[in-house]
Amino acid sequence: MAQKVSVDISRRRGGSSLDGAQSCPGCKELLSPGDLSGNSMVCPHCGHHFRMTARQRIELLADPGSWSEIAGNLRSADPLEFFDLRPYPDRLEEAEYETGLSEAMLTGRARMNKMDVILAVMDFGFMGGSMGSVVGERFWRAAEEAMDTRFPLVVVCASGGARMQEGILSLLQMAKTTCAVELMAEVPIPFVTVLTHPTTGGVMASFATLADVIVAEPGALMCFSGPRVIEQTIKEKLPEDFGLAESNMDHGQVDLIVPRTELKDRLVQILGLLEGGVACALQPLWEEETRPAGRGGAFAQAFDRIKALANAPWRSSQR
Amino acid sequence: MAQKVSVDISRRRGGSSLDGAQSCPGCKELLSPGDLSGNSMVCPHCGHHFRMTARQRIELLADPGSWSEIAGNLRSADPLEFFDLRPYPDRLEEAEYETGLSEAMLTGRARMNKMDVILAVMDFGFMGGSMGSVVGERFWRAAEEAMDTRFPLVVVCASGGARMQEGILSLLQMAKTTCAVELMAEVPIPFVTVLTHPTTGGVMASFATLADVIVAEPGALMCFSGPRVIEQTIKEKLPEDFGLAESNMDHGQVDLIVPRTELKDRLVQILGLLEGGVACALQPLWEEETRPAGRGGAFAQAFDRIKALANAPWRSSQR
Amino acid sequence: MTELKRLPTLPGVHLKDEITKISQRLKELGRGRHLDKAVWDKVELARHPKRPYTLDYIENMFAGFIELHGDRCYGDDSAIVGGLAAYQGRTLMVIGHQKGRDLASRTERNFGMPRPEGYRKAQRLMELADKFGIPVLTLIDTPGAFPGIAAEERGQGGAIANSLLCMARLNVPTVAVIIGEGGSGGALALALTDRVLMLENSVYSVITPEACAAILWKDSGEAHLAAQTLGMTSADLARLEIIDEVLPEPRGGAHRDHAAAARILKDALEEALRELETMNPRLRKKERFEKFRRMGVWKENGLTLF
Amino acid sequence: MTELKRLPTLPGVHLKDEITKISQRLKELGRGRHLDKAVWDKVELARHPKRPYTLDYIENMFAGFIELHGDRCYGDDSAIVGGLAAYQGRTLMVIGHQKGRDLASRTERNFGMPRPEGYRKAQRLMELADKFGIPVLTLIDTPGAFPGIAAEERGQGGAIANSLLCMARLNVPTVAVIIGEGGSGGALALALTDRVLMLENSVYSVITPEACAAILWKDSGEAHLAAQTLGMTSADLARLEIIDEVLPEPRGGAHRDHAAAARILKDALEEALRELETMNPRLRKKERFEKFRRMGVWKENGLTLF
Ligand SMILES: [Zn+2]
Ligand SMILES: [Zn+2]
Repeated sequence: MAQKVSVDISRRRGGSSLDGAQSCPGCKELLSPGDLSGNSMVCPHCGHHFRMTARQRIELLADPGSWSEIAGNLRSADPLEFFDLRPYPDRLEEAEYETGLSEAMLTGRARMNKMDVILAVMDFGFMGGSMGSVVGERFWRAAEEAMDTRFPLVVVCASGGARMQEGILSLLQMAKTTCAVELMAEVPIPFVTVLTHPTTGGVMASFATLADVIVAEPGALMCFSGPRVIEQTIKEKLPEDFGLAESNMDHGQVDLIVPRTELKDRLVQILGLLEGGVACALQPLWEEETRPAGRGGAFAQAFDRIKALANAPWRSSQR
Repeated sequence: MAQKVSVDISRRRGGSSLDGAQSCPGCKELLSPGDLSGNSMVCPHCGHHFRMTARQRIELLADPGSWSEIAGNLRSADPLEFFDLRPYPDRLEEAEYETGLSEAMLTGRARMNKMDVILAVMDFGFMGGSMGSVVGERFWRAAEEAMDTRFPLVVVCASGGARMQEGILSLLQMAKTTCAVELMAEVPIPFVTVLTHPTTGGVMASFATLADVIVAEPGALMCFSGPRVIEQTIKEKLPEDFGLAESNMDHGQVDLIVPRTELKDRLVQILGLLEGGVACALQPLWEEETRPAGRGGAFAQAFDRIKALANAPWRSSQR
Repeated sequence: MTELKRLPTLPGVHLKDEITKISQRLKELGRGRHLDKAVWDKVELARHPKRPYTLDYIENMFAGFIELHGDRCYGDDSAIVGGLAAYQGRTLMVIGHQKGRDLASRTERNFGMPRPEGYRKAQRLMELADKFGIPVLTLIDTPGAFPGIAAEERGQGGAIANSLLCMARLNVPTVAVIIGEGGSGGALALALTDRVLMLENSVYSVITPEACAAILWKDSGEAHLAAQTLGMTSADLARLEIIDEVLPEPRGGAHRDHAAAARILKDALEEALRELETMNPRLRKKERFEKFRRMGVWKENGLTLF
Repeated sequence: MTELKRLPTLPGVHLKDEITKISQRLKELGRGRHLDKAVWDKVELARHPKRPYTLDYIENMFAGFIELHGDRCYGDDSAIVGGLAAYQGRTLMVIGHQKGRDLASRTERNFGMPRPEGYRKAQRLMELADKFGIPVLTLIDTPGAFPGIAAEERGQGGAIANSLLCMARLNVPTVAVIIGEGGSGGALALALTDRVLMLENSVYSVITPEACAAILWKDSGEAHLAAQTLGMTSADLARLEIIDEVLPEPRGGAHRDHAAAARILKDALEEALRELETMNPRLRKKERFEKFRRMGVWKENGLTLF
């Protein structure tokens, strides 16, 4: 599905000219790469949000020098020995070359305004941000790291859908990442997602929409089925605002829309507020019999981890 | 609100002539009282469901001789010393005289096809089935009896809304009955409601819609705000099928519509199926640490009761 | 006569005959009854267009607030607002009805009358609070849930009921404050809490006085009489133990000084939370159930019980 | 060549060069590749209009069934059916996609493509089952979740995600059977279970072969090739350990003998439940998490992991 949306995107998002300058799809002004990169890839004239790479996103959100990667040594395999017009390994190699990334999601520890977090960022440039086995496993490792450290998890989403070249294994990453979310919920670990342009397909139908707080970037497209699939099915032209962040807000699907320039501060505030509750809850509520088991049930490992960590020494230094 | 809906109802439901015969609002046939009472108050020609009194309802649902009333000695007080055109106690007296009932809801133990149940039935004839303190307290006692005996609870609803003559106390019965439902959920006690014509107002916004399974009678009106209030607010005529059982079914608000002639058997099946799960769950799942706490949290009393009753001798004879 | 009617109700056997006699006389007096002007004044104060609304209190009470939107199902109802508030170095989940002040914002807020989406958003936020051990504060100010076709189709009754059920189930401390109009089920849906406080000039009732008058006296002009008869002022409700505490308002009413009103509310909240948070959570929840279980007055074996 | 491609994948280091070489040759072969007709036969069998659907299995497997409707929020989606079934003297919650057979019922069932209401109904019923300790059986048969504007507006993605989350959370034993088309997220939404069984001639894939072909080969006529490449047959999925067991069908396919197909499914269900119910519930849930955690194949420090 990745490519499908990708086509749509380029159509919707305005084109780029040879010297790297591009016309802004919001206000038609011609922007040089410098105009954008100096302003978090936001159009200085109209506020249109351009796509960011994973590296740019980390630079935007993580305090300088605080990023340290987790599970960076994972690489996609080719279990189906998949080929279409080209073999999957070739496509991977090309994506690595073009983006300088090892996969469509990077995961790591970081600090945001001095707050420790686990941070995962997706990159649409890496095979359309499609979710294959590595994205799923990195998400799991990030969740695990969050549970081990009791740091909150922030995931910046961007995805065109499934990694078709991994077939059914790609689909099952939805189930896998959902299991990780459920484990975090039982601790509980604050979990916030940022839906950026575009977030679609399996990512949208798994962890992206399962966060405690769902933040969206202005103008970003977010939907399960891609616009073209829908147009083909219903044989109608989609409305201009179909699936955009603002439309999703009206329909109750996201918690808030935050302009990129405010994103970091706002995320830190949200996490701080969610953690404030956890911190207070730890004292009176966390005896076994009275825990606020809002979600019911208990997964043994998550439980034991809580008990072990409730009075861990790092906690006091943290708050 | 009781009277308001009542007016609507009579308008919608066809009139009665002097000798007790009435024309069926479904097919316009003239029906004698005998035609109806011999057929569970269902028109033999078109299947239109006429309103039933609480007594008729008990006769319909309880095995002969199995009904024994609970909390029958409760009577409405007049805490606000309320009067409008007439004092509240006069209205109560009149309602008692006209219906032969002590209040708008009767509660008791009964057997349905030999299955022990706690049964509550409302009567629209008693001040429009309005929910005052006695209805609330009787509901609570019925729920308590269900928890003590571990019999399921069946409530047949019919209500025009709040008992205005009890002012705010009437409103608070919504909160009170909801607390009772939550306690039952933590046991858990199977809880099924039957929404009959009409179920509106506070009853609709509390226990009626909180059941594990919601059964509706064909053609019954069910809504929170009464049709007249809505018409006055939106200044439009309501569609013919507004708030009817069938419309609520289409909108996902009820589980199933059951014709009155099948009601008893169907209720017993539903309860049996819900209990089947409970019975099986008792063995492997009910150790403290592994209980299926789908709803989370635990109310001490409900809990202790469970533990005491899990192996009570009557259980084996029951199944 | 009115005096007699407004006496606090005492426990014990009512002498039915006597009441009937009195009521009879009152009936004869008909429209000539003495109206206590103070009651209707309170109704008007409760609805005063300059009275502080939920967002006014939030702005004045908290160092920070992040509003969260949507029921994640159908829509975002702006007649109910909710979000995370920074409160004394910790977190509160604040949820309240929101009215608008000018014509545009009144329409946008649907005059503070929520649709099912509003109650579902409230429930979602309360469950989020419960998950993270965050206490819940609700601010009540609505003429009632919106009576509309689409609202009914999307399950207005069930949405209110499930909001109530959620509040019964919460493990965190919960406080409700009736800050303006507490109108019927649409208000109660957010008020099943450990503590229910009420600003002095607020009202809380099972039905609006206008609607009540239209039904009982077939004349909505009798709203003043209905208000008095329903007993919807903070004093009435304190007497019936429906609310736990009446909060005095700044001189002349909360609309005269939003900041002062917010301070009063904040102090009361602090006291309530201090008490609730030191309680054993299980006991706290148990007491919540017992409190609402006691609501109601009835006669049992000839005795009137409260 | 195809033989080589369809060899079971073995753990260990892949020799990248070799694969590239092979792939290169395959690419050169282009449209001349040998198609395994058996694969497309299975796709057609999985979609056979006379193949038994969820309600056919329910009718043949259980002594009684009470269908429960509605998401209690917006609507009742007839592309997903669910309810309580009487099973060996006890209760099961059965939930499945439902297609229609003639034109009218196909339209009514929306060709088995659920909208968010369907997944919310499924979630509601699973939570009901969990409350009463009733095991859950899901039957999977859909081309996929419905791609429509309104379905998106009501949160198709979130509805699927929350159905998955609910299935992860359930404390009761859960079994899924892929009985026909297991199409993408719309199918997976009901298949996060302790045991995933699959009828021999069913398919399960991340995308329909037609859509896959349209994207990868820019030609939906290449669906046969896509089906083969995606590896969507029961044998493929068993090899990848995505499913736990392949259930053989009656000779010629399940559509030839609905009753026999139901018997096969019932026997398999009984065996699965016998095993699951004797497990410690906590361990059972833990194993569910561990199973889905293992899904995926990747290289770590040069080793390919399964
Ligand atoms: Zn611009
Ligand atoms: Zn008739």
